[in-house]
Amino acid sequence: MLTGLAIEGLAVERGARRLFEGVSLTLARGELLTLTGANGAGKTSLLRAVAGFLRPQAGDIRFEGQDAEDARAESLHYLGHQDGLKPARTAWEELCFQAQWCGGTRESAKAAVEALALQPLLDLEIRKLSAGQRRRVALARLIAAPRPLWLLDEPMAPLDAERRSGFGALMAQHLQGSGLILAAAHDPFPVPGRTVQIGASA
Amino acid sequence: MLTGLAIEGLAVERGARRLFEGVSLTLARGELLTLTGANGAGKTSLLRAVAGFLRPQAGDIRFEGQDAEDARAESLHYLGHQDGLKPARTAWEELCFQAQWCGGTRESAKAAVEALALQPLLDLEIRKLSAGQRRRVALARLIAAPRPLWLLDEPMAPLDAERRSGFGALMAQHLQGSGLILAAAHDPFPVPGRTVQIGASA
Amino acid sequence: MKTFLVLLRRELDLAWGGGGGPVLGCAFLACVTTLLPLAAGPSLVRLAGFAPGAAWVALALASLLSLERMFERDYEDGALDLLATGPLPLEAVALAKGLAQWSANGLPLAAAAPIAAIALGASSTSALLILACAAIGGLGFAFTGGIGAAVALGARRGGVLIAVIVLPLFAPPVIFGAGAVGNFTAGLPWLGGLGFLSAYSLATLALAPFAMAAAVRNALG
Amino acid sequence: MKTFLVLLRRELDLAWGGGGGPVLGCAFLACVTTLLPLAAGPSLVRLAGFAPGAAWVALALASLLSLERMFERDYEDGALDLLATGPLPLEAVALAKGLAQWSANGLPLAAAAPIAAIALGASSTSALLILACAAIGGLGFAFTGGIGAAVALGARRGGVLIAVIVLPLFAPPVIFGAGAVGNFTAGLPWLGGLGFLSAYSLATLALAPFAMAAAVRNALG
Amino acid sequence: MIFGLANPQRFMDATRRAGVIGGVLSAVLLIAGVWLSFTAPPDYQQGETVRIMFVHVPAAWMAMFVYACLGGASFFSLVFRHALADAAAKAAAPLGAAFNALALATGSLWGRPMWGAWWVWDARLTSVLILFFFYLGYMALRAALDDEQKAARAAAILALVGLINVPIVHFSVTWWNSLHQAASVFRLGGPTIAWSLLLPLLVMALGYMSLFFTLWIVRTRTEVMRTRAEALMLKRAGGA
Ligand code: HEM
Ligand SMILES: Nc1ncnc2c1ncn2[C@@H]1O[C@H](COP(=O)(O)OP(=O)(O)OP(=O)(O)O)[C@@H](O)[C@H]1O
Ligand SMILES: Nc1ncnc2c1ncn2[C@@H]1O[C@H](COP(=O)(O)OP(=O)(O)OP(=O)(O)O)[C@@H](O)[C@H]1O
Ligand SMILES: [Mg+2]
Ligand SMILES: [Mg+2]
Repeated sequence: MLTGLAIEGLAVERGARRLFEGVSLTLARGELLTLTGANGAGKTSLLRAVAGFLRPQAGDIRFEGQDAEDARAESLHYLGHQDGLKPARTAWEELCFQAQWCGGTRESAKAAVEALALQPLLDLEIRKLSAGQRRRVALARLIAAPRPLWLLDEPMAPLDAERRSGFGALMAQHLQGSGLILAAAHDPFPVPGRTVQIGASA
Repeated sequence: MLTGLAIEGLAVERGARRLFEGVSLTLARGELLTLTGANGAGKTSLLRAVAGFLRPQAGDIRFEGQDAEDARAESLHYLGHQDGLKPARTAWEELCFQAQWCGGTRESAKAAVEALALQPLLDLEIRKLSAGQRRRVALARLIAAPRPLWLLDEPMAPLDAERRSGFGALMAQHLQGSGLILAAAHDPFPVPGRTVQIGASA
Repeated sequence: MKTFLVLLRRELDLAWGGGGGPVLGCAFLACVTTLLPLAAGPSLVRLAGFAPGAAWVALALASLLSLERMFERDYEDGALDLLATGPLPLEAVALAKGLAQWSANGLPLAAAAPIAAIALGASSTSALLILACAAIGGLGFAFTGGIGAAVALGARRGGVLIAVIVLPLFAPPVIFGAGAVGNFTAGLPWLGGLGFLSAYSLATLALAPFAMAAAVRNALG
Repeated sequence: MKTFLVLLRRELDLAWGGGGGPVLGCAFLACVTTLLPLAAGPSLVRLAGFAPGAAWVALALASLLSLERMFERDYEDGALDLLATGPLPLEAVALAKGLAQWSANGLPLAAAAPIAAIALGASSTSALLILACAAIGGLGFAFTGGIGAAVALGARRGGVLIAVIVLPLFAPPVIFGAGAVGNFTAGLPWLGGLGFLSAYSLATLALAPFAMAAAVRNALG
Repeated sequence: MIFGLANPQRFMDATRRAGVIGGVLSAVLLIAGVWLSFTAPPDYQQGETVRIMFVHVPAAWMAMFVYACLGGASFFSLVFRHALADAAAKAAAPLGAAFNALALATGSLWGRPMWGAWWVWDARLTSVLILFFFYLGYMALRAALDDEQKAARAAAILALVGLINVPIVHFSVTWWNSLHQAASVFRLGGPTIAWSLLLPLLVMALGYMSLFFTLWIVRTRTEVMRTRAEALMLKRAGGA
């Protein structure tokens, strides 16, 4: 069981350019940490390093309570700028696959449909959804397959005001169930949490 | 020369569902009109109807000073949720093509590079850009090929605070040059303008 | 015109970047020349007769497989929106895409086919005819295929649909072209087949852009 | 295991959705059986020997052309991120993708090839061997090709590069398989070739997923 | 010893003189080899053309040997993420491609009088051509990926995969009854070739080998220095 995340002295390079260095932060159960910073500062890169896609140039990423490999295979959700939904498949097919792939079941997928009010969208192909609807389908896997650590990259950008507070409520609920959230965003979340600035103070 | 846009009693259907009806609005030179509304309300659909991609079920879209076909071929920029940039081509190749395709030149593309501070990104392939950088490359064609009417669909979502105000300034400048902007957004723009709510008051 | 060239350059870049181009021709050449002797026995006389046929099969299949790329990506990533608001009508866009498709798939295969045929012992006069047939036929494949690709846009089972629509359209050039080459090797009159093939390809070149543009407009809605 | 099946179903759905699948086989069948008699003259004996060669050419080209789809899309639309954070290692993902690719490209052609051969007058025993060779060889093509597709992820001229990388990898199955069929038709011992072909395909099936997974991990960074 | 040299600095120190010493050694061996080749008696079957063998056969051996070296270096670079191994792999590829091209060219020159054709699609010849394509693919891949580290790893994977072709090249003659000569030197039960031909062949082979190692070390050194210089430049650019 994953109980915490500790990053120490992290440095990441992309294309021979050092994006940031000496980034240290900790995240405990029930905590939300928001990453802010200018475009290109390296928020996405940091999230990808935590998810294990990117090998940092220096520093340490420690998962507490579980070794890194298991944590990455079982205990975290990474939801990036791009959602990986396939335009030609229906929302339900995609949600169902994502849920089952991440360790959920068709039932938990249905629960997620309830939680995000996706009922009317299920039979539509992804390419027919509006931007906000599509994002909601992508977010549904966070609920459909419960995993403690959420790595979210600007999850709320295409959502309308009502859905933002709705997803805020889901985030709060996840935190209460002692989940952990590390999220990049340009606008603050409707949930209390700490903020870390990445890159030169912009 | 396009001098205005008038929409009357517009109704749009998608997949046998009527999204909205009786939408009327006018847009004159130097005006910004922001479309707001819930996810799935039909903001994108309205913009696409104006751009001529979608045939409305009822109502009228009139361009003033130019007939509709010419206006759509020469006088408007449509920038949707998806930017149409090709991941494997470099930012400069794409910008250059878009500029020339929309009636600009390599020189005007260079001017756009200046205006949006794209210099350091030009040689990078699109797939290597951060979300905000990529959006800036997409926005550059508005500057690179001057056209009076901008149809923008949430143009600022992935931009950081500084770039938002930067692009706000470009919008203001376009309006001063008697341009017209019709834009969908969930957050208000840093530029004065009217707002129209699409769909049931949410 | 300048705008059309700009567009054409982009389309060529994209089409050649994605799996087409000279390498396809070389691959084809390598496959045919290594495979056929191994499969059909090394007797050069027999091989010479087969090479053109194999070239046709490969050309048709290669055209079929790369069709999906023609509009699908631009449709899904929003690039078609941009192309639809340009100064040139969608018909011109369709024309550019068809030409790019041809140059990335048809031409390399057409260039490779006679070389393969000669390497397998065909006479160099028949090689010229093969080149002509493959180049002209490839044009027909690209444009008829484009219709299928455009019509299938946004359909749930795009690939299958493409094939159902496209296969019958592929039949005439296949038959005309193969007939011409076959007659030539058999010493029969072959100009008629080549003439029909050219007529077919030119007709599709002239008409297909309109069909494609209509289908794309429909899909954009 | 259940998770693997879920994944496999998705991959099959995606692979069959886009241009592959039964249509490829039908197209091939139609082309070969209508074309060859026209191109090579009506002597059935000669034609029979030719079908397997044509099937190999078509199989190799079809495999080559559809490779780009294997990882590229998932890489560009972020789906690989999801696949990389699942309970199964990327090796299993690569395996599923390879199998899906095989079923959408290799199998239909393998099924069509012997039918075409019989239609052209081959004996039904040789048709069986052709089926076996094409099916097994297709597996080798899918997995060796997958390595090329994975290694070239994120490269500037992806498609062309894939072809350059993959061609040499395709050569052994081509040589083994065509040799087996050729020897069979010539009345020579052919089991050896089939054995090598099977060994090669099984070896790639066992090893290629590791290479693909390593390459994908490298590209995700 | 190899592991001792794995440290780039130690490698650079140890190989400072390698270029000169290796160059002299290779020159001596190659000159001796060429002299022996031309004084060897002509073959009773092949006549004077047999002399092509002294260029062709060692080149063909080297084409395979260098690929094995490339595979080995790639393995170390992939598993231990070792920068020096990667530099070595990068340096080896063009050398192997050159030997391979030489083997193809001389074989083809030899084929004309012996078989009456420049080229036949037989298993040995085809598999050597394929090996050549592997070298080309390897270099193309390195050139196409602009992120050095990613390029290194991707290319290393490819090189390891390509290793499978080396045994195929060597055994192709026995597996398919090929036009080409069967192994007569490296075979179980000892060589079956006359001493008067074997001696020049072996001297030439040693010369090729020494030439390869010399060039390999020199190229690896250059590669290490290039990465150092680039790192320095990046540092300067970052500081400015
Ligand atoms: C382009 C054409 C040719 C290619 C690519 C080629 C390739 C090779 C290769 C790869 C080897 C090394 C085999 C091993 O040690 O495993 C070799 C060895 C040899 N080749 Fe060729 N060869 C070609 C043409 C010829 C011709 C025309 C002859 C003369 C008839 C010839 C005679 C030999 C001999 C005598 C050996 C030494 C065999 C041994 O001792 O193992 N080759 N060749
Ligand atoms: N593969 C790559 N090669 C070279 N540079 C890259 C690559 N990927 C990302 N970069 C660069 O790394 C920098 C950081 O990108 P990243 O996506 O982490 O930024 P970000 O903070 O998420 O920005 P945004 O707010 O725009 O999403 C950018 O300047 C980008 O151009
Ligand atoms: N091709 C289609 N077929 C069926 N329904 C469609 C199609 N395209 C869009 N829709 C539906 O039309 C509705 C309006 O979509 P639109 O994209 O216009 O919304 P929007 O206001 O832009 O929302 P958002 O704020 O999420 O971007 C959505 O409910 C969507 O599901
Ligand atoms: Mg980002
Ligand atoms: Mg919208």
